[in-house]
Amino acid sequence: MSIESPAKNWLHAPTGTERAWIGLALLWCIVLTLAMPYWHFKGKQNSTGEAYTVEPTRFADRVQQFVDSNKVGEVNGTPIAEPPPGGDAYLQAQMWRFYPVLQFKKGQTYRLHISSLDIQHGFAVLPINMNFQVLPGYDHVLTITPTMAGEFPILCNEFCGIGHHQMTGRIIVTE
Amino acid sequence: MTKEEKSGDLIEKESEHRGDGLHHAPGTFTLTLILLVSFVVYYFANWKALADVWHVR
Amino acid sequence: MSESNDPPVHWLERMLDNTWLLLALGVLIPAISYTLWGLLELANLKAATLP
Amino acid sequence: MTTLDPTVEGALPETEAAGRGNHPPGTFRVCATTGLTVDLAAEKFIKINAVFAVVFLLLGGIAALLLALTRWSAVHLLNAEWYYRMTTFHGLNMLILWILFMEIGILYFAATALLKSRLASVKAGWAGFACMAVGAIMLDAVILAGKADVMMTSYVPLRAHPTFYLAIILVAVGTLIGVINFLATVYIAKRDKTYSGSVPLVVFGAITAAIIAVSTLLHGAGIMIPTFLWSIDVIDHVDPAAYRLVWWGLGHQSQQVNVAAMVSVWYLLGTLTVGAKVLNQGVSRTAFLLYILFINLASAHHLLVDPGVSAGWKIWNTSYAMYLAVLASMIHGYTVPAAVEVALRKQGHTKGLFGWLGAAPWKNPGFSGFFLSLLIFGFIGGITGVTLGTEQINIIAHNTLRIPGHFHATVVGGTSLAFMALAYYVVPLIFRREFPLRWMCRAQPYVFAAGIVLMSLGMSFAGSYGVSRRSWDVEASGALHPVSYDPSVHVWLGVLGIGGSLAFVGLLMFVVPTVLAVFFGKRVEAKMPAW
Repeated sequence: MSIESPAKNWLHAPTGTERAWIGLALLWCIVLTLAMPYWHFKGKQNSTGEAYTVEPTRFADRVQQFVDSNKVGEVNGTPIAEPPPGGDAYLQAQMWRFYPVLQFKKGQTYRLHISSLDIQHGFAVLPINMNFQVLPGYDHVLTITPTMAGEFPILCNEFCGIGHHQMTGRIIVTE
Repeated sequence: MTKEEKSGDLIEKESEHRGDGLHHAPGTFTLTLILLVSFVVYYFANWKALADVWHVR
Repeated sequence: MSESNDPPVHWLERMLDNTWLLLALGVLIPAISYTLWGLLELANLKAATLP
Repeated sequence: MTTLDPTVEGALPETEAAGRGNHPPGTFRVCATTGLTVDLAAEKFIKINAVFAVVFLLLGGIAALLLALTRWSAVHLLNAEWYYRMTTFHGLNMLILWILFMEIGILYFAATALLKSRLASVKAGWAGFACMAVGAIMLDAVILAGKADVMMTSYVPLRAHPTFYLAIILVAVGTLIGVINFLATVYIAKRDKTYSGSVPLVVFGAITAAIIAVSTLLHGAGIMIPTFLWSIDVIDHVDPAAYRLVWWGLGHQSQQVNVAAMVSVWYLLGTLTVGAKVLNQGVSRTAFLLYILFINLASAHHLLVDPGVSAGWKIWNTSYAMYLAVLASMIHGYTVPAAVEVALRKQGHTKGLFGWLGAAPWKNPGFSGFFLSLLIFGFIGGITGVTLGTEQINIIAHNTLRIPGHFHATVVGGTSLAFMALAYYVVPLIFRREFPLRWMCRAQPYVFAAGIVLMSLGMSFAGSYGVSRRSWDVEASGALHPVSYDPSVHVWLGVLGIGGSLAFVGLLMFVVPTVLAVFFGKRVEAKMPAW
């Protein structure tokens, strides 16, 4: 009974199907345990959390400098900035927009810096569905390689006030 | 550990002998195997989906 | 607890019966592995150079 | 289908009449059905905690219906302001208030009735309850007043009215007092030798929940106190990354309290409904030990795509130090149904692999609720949880609807349903009132489970297209840069809405008979009527 005290010396090794199940479950847990380090070294998608502390105002200045020197166009009133392949890109999140629109080349790797000027935000790339957290005071660096061309909406996926669902942006990936 | 069981089947006898442990639950074992298979399928399907997105570090 | 003529109780069983030891472990392990380690990493972040 | 008459008589052994524990005369009664000694003070606390729990369940449930009808894009009921307000309200009422009040009741029951002990301190019981109740009422009031639209997580520097943080601190302190009162009762029971040998397994599970709760509440104090001070401008900065780290020590660890409490309730209901025995005490307890040692590391699941914490920290903690807590759940997932199977086979239901399952007392809501909870928790909640909580896979899941799709299967389909199933025994045994509308009670677990499963699937599939959780308008209409999804997203959001509405019907089918039973039910004079 689960509601009565067992007498002393109740510890016994499992037997029968119970033993078999625990063995199988343990085996599966070992597979699970090995999967993450395996992907860390061999996989292409990892969240290593590379980050630096940063003053929001300094970050905003850097974003503006990035936009000024890399602007290639404008969409819906937002500048489009294209960093050189292998270079640094800056994206600023704030209530309730992403700034600027980024333009990448397919297959090139960029160091994408994301931070927030006010409160916490999310960074979701649609429709491929990649998601990261954006915090004020932290420069979150994603070393990212777009593998397909097209226009990708970005969306805030962390609640950030009444206009949260309208906080969108865009990444353009050219061939 | 004293137990008096109405049913005198062999497994129960043997389990008394060994203290705890030996029991006969093939239905549950089958259920848990189904769980494990679903788990494996779902887990690897997600790795597959992950492998399709942009590269990131 | 157990009388002298009882068979010795397995260490794991004694551990499972020791609520206070379990309480200490249950609080310490996550405090060290999750909380302290995590906070240390956050505290040691470098300032951004913003190249 | 043969219905096993789950009269508790026969399913339970005659408890020795001698053991009266350490109760002073006149402070206890002997339960006519189970033979357990019920401490009258503890009984009072179990009752008021259960009543408060059900009130918050109903409030959270009403919010749930409004939310489901808003996410269902064809209906889109609430405006944005009230949608976000209700999300905050729903999360806190369900995840914190309904569950914590229930859990304190369960802890008091386990320590007193199952250990034949008096409650360590009646004063502490009142103090804890008062803190919790006052905190809970303040919390709901400040949210409904529109002063705390910050979600349950209240991530800084998003700011709520100071009352919000103070209310959470009060609830946490009250709960901590309750947990300490429980541990003190376990202590005096051992000191007074009210039981011999080890504590019963259900009590061990309750101890597990209590230990996890201590860790949870310490993290809660560690973050909510500075945040409260920040909200009244005593300190000027709370670091957002550190807040997330420590807050999830409260937010996720509290869900591990639920897991431990739910598994204990499974064991308890296995015994109460079909007379299941623990097959191997060592196995079941070692599994609980793995929870105590490792399950709390899982809070790292929330920080997998965060800046700041390293891959090493993420991988180690995400794996709960090696998936040992997952192993524990997989063990319970076997031992609980296996105990039911062995008990039913012994009662003569030996046909084939699943003859026992067909012969189980499916008309007893205590059984059907418990078994459905087990299935939903394992097959949907567990599998999705471990997968989404994998460091890299989290990239395609973080903050999408897949996350609530997962935790509604664990916390609602699992924990809440198990607690509802438990209520079908608590009301006749502790309140000593008969349930009216018994047909409704019998159907309730099925309706509720079906609703939750549908809703959870709807959320999971919509989320896999990238639909964000906590977003009022999936189409982001009026946004500067338009967003569009695969059109099937709206089908899945419809499934979410229908499932959520069905689950709400299931919730009412629980609340209405329970309230009628508690306040107007026929008195149970001797034994509890069989389900």
